[in-house]
Amino acid sequence: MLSEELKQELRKMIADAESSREKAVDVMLDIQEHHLWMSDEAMEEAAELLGMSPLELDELATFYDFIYRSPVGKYVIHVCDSAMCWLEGHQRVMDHISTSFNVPIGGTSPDGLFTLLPVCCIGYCDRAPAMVINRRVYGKLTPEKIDRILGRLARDNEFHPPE
Amino acid sequence: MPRLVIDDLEIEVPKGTKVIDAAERLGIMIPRFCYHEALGAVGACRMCAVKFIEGPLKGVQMSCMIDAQDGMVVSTTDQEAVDFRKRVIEWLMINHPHDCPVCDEGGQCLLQDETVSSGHGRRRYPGRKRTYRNQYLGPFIAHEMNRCIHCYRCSRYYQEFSGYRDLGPLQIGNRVYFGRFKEGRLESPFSGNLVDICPTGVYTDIPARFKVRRWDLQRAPSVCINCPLGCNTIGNSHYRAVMRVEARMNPYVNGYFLCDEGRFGFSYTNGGADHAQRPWNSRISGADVTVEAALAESASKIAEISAIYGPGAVVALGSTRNSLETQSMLSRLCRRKGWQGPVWFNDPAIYRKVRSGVERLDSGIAVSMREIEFADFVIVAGADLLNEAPMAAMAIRQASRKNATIIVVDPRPISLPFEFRHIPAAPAQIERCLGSLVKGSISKDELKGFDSSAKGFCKALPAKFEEKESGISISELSGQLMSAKRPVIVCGTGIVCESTPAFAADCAQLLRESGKKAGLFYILPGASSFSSALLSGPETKTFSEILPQIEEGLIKALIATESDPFWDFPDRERLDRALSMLDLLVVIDYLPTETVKRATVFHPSSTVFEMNSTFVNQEGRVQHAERVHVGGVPIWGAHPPRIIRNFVPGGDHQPAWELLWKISAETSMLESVLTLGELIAAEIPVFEAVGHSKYPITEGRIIPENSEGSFVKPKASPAKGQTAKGFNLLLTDTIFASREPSAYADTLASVFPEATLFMHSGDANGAGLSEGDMVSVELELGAIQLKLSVSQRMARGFLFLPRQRGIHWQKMKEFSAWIAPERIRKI
Amino acid sequence: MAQIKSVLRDLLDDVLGLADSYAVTLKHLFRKPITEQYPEYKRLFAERTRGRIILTRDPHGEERCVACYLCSAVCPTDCISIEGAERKDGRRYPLWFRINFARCIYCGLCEEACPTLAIQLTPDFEFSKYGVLDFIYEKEDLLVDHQGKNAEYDYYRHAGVSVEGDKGEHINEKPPVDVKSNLP
Amino acid sequence: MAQPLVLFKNRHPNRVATLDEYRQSGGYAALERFIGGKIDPGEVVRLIDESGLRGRGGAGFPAGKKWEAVPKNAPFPRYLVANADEMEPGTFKDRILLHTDPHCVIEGMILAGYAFSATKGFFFIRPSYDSSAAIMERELEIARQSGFLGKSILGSGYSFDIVVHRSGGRYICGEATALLNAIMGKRPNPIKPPPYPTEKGLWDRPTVVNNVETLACVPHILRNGPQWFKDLSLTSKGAGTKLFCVSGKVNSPGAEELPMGTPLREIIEKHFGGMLPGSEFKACLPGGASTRFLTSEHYDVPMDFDDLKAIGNRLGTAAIMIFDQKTCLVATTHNLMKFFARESCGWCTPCREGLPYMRELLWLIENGEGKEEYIDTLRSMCKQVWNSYCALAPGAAEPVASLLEFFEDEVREHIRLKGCPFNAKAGN
Repeated sequence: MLSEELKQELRKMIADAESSREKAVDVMLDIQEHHLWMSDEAMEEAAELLGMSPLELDELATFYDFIYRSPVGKYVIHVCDSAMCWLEGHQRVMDHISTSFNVPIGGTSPDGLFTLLPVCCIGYCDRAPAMVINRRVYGKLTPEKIDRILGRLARDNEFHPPE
Repeated sequence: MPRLVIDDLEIEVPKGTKVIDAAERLGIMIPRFCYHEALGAVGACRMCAVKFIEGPLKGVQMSCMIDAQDGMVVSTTDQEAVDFRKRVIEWLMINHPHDCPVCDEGGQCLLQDETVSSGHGRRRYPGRKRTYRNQYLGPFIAHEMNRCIHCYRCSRYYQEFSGYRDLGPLQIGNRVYFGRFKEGRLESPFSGNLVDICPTGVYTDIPARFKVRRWDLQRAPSVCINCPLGCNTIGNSHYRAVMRVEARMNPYVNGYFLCDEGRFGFSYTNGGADHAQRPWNSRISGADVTVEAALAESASKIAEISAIYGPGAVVALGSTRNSLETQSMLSRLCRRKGWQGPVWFNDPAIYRKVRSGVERLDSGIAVSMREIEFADFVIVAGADLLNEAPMAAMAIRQASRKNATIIVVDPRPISLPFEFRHIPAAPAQIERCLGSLVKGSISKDELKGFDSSAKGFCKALPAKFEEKESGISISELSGQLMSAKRPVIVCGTGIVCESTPAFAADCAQLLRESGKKAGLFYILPGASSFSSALLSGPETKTFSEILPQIEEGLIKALIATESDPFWDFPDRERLDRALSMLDLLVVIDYLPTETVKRATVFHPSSTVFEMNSTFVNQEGRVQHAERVHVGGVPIWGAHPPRIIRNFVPGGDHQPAWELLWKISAETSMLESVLTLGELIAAEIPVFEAVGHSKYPITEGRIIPENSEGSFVKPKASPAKGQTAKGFNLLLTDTIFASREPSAYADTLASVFPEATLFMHSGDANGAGLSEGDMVSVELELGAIQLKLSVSQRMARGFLFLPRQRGIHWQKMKEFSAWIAPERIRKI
Repeated sequence: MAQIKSVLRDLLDDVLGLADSYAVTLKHLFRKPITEQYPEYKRLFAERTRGRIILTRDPHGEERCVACYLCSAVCPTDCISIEGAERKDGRRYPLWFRINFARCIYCGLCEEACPTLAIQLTPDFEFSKYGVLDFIYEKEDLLVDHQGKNAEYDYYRHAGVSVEGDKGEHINEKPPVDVKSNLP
Repeated sequence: MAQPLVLFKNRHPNRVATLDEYRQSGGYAALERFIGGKIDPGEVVRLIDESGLRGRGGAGFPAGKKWEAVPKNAPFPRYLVANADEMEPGTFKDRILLHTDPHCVIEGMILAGYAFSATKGFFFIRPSYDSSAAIMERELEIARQSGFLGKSILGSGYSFDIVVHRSGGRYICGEATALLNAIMGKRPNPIKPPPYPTEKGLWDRPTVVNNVETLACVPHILRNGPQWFKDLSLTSKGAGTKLFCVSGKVNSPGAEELPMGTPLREIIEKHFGGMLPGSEFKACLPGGASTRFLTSEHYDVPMDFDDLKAIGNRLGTAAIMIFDQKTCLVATTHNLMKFFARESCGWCTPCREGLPYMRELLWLIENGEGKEEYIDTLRSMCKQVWNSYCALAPGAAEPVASLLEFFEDEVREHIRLKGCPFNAKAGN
């Protein structure tokens, strides 16, 4: 399922490393850029590239937060639920996204655009509540701001500039 | 040597001993889950907490993580430590299901024991229990993840110890899941050890599933007789059936573990699931008779034939699955009665290889599997370990984990669960390769110190061996061998040339002369090849050499004792014709073999689980298997009948040696020989020499101190390159399916490897064949169809055919065949 | 004199002793008798009486016995033999279950040991047979169609092993861990 | 006294300092002097040791001592790892630092590598700092172009290169040994020393793991001398400045560079705008989620390693999370425990099973199902989880232990009222 182009690119990346396993996370993050999540087939092909068994790669994939072993939407929204964000209303953010954009918590919106997941502290405690969308961070969330950011993504497929 | 005090008892232990082990030496069993002697300490379960009162450390610490040091005062009963251990049990139990009654581990569960002993009886945790879905892991191992206590023993055993990569921990936190990437059979042929190693019931033994509890089992120490290694087992029986086999710890042989063939290949003794596959009753011409009638018939017929045609018209066949008692009895009877034999082997070449190997072993050079684990350089010559002697592969893996260099010189596409350098040399080239490797490791100074015979041998060794295809530099490896201190040569006796076993011994000898602690380890065919070699002499014949006499009518009676020529004699039609010419075919066996079907008189013999017996493994270690149960038709599987009987159905079997003695009518024998021990010692003088005339012999090796190892001048190996176009077809063993008696175990039938013919990919390309093709191979007596597997990592010009039950390879005329290219076709 | 006195006292004691026992007899003549006319009249026994053994069923009508072998292990006379088996759905059951009542001493230890409350002793104590084999009770003879003394208990609801349905559906369980879950 | 700016010297709103700006402020001078001038690596270690620089990642281990622990005859290659896996709740100083002056970190890494002759540096960064990772990659390339990085730095013959290694995101990856496993592509479970990473780290080679902020201090110390660095601190035992990140109920949360030992009161009131209107200081966690609650009793404590240790607390990462009188600390602790239970790697029993147990009890207390006996259970578990494999569980127990020590009344109030007096909502 991985394109030959992508495989070539990954092979090059692996060749540069001290040991091929070192690049396991990078390979998976890269594959996710193209295929959004790590399906079983993707895992098998990635494992082959890395010289690991699919299980060995899965040991890592299921360990990490930002590797998705289940299907996700085009934009994965991680809302921080650790101390500061929780104090500043992470639940309101979750609820707002969930109701306004029809995304079940922990699931994906029917249009396949958004996936909503909680995440532990993302280091934006000074701008709580915060969220990460495809590894871009947004802080000091308000319902209006969320609407702007997600609206823009849904409408124009463009990331809102950080404020 | 640190001295420490544990629970007011003082002990001195070697440096590096963990406190948990030091306590064990004092008889104090500190609770543990993750710690296992074979796997080492990782400190995951935190169960082995003890309090350090004095010394370099203070407070509650994990006894598995701490080396014993001078001045330590340790208390295992300190309240703080006891409370902590109790808490650990509480933590482990918050998610453990309430399923002991339906769990097969119940009654032999470490978690159960520790929970009871810690006093934890009531669940206080107010939350709900975590659950997991299970995976299908194949026909041997059942998976129940809800019971997991996350000690990581399974993944550590499976990945680190045994070297397979398809079972491990997934997820994080309290959701960690031990399983496979996808459901399916575990790849490891050592998967059964998960059952033993798991401290609770996550992995349970499927063949024994729901059949019996540990407390109802009759247990006895036994020995595995499937391959020559003689791994130690525990036989477990109930209701007249062997229910399961477990590994028995023997530090010199198998350690804590066992391969799946040895563990699950026992059901032949029960006659399979329906109990009908084993011949339970004595028979004359196919009809069931009493034991006495059959014995009388055999005795009178043998006497009659001896009287008419002379005793030389009677031949006794033995085999390499006979016990030492049976072999000694056979040997004695043949001599006293004047019968021909005993015959141990079918293939004369194999016989000579086994004999030359056994002759060359001496106690200085023979190594046990344990010693292989500490080798720093291992050369495997002409042996496919995973298929021929699986646990030896596990021993080499341990050496590999300690950074030993492993070289395999074998023409087959070998796969092993560790990194190794494979030189796919043709059988005729193995000596050349081995010789040049050894020669390169001998420095000039060392050469000077050698005596003349060693010097002569060394000089005659080939200097160069080119191995283009594998791209391996022999000289580089020689350099590594030069710096090795404990090299071991593992030599097979299957596909190698006849001179190779002795040559390997010479090489090991030479390495020893050069100051290394070199070892030699043979892989022999069958459980008791070693003793059969000891019992034979230069004039001992093989079955192939006896067969013409049968065909000529010189031999009228054959006594086959646990011996089935149909198992490994190639030309089945010829064999069938020859056996039909006999006046008498007496068969003593416990397996439903082809020979049993043709028997004139059949006597059921006891399996290893049903008698006390002795076996000598390939390094000369004498091991005793105790009787596990009396045997008979098992009761399980169907409702037991509502009748009262005074006999055991299927209980007619007797040890083969006893049957032999009875049919020989040799009543006077017990006058000269009083006990079995004396019988054995009388037949095999080395027993007398090492003081093994007492019976039973439970431990010890019977190889002489130092046999005169004389170097044989290596013969010039044939020039490389094929003359005629075609392939050399060789028979090879495969795990589960190639060995009596395990191949008769229906528990293994579902895992028999697919019948596959191996061919070099270059050869296959030339013949227009590719991986996975179904091919027809025309042998001399007919064609066989099977799947083709191609590999680059094997010798060119060879075909390897598994000698596996279910493949009708006995269409060959000889033990190997020459196949012209046109005789192998894709279908 | 003293001699006569003592003889008289002895005499008086004897008479009084006789009168005492007559009085008791007399009293009992008018009491309700304790003995019962067995077998014409059969008395009701307490539920906990330790008599003939039965195998009960769970509230769904399934066999309660899971063939855990605890009863046979605890039995002091070794009168219970079992072989366990597994149903297609994974439920354990005894393939056969045999009690030799000729050996049973009705001690009730099997009932105490039973983790699924399957094996129970009943008040039925009348047990005499002509043949020894008639004392060998098979599962068909032991299994009853009711729950015995514990109407509600259903072991498999607590066990934590799935029989039908998915994992995590038993009492006090979380849904099964999804190894591939994206949730942290 | 004016706020001394060292690490944040080149701080610009919404902009990263360029190489030129960094050089103008004295950047790469230390590199030129020490590596270009081929001053013995031992001198670097000596100066750092003398400066009293202690690890900024939380444990406070002296940086020089760590480098010295690499045996002189240790095999090559040797590795340096910069730990930017800042996942302690409340902490974000490294992100601000990387967005302010990445070259400061790069130079620090090169000099640290030089100190024990490392040949390769790994910059291990968490995935939610993707923008910082991108900045780092860009600036590393610039440094490479300028000859500060790569083969034979400044022609000295010393070669050192840095690669950015992105994590998959887990708190445990910040633990030094787990981090090494993560880099090697193994499951990031911690490994208990010995052997220490400085002897057998990445691929069994000597490896030093330092926090990003620690490394950023290195060039400044080498340029200005150890005494200068020591003098930056307000306390006698402390050294240098510290990046304090303050979040919670203050007017202007964020990160500021302040001298080591600045009193808590001054930090809150002077540098972060004071408490929010209507809020009163109730407690704070002075060094991230795995430190103990610090009550108003210690409002004036100087924020330094030793001073906090003296009152039984830890400076940790100096991430101060401030709670006001309206905050329910039971719910807060539950949230922290939820974080730790979720981020446990699952290796040892106390952490894997004990933390969810504690979380469950806190949740029940918070939601009105608490029982008095839970307090004792929690208290004993707080002690018992100290016997876990790594420091995660002991850290996790700190907020709970201090909650039970300083706010037991609040906990009991929850149990008595069968609910939360603050009406806080704890998500389970």
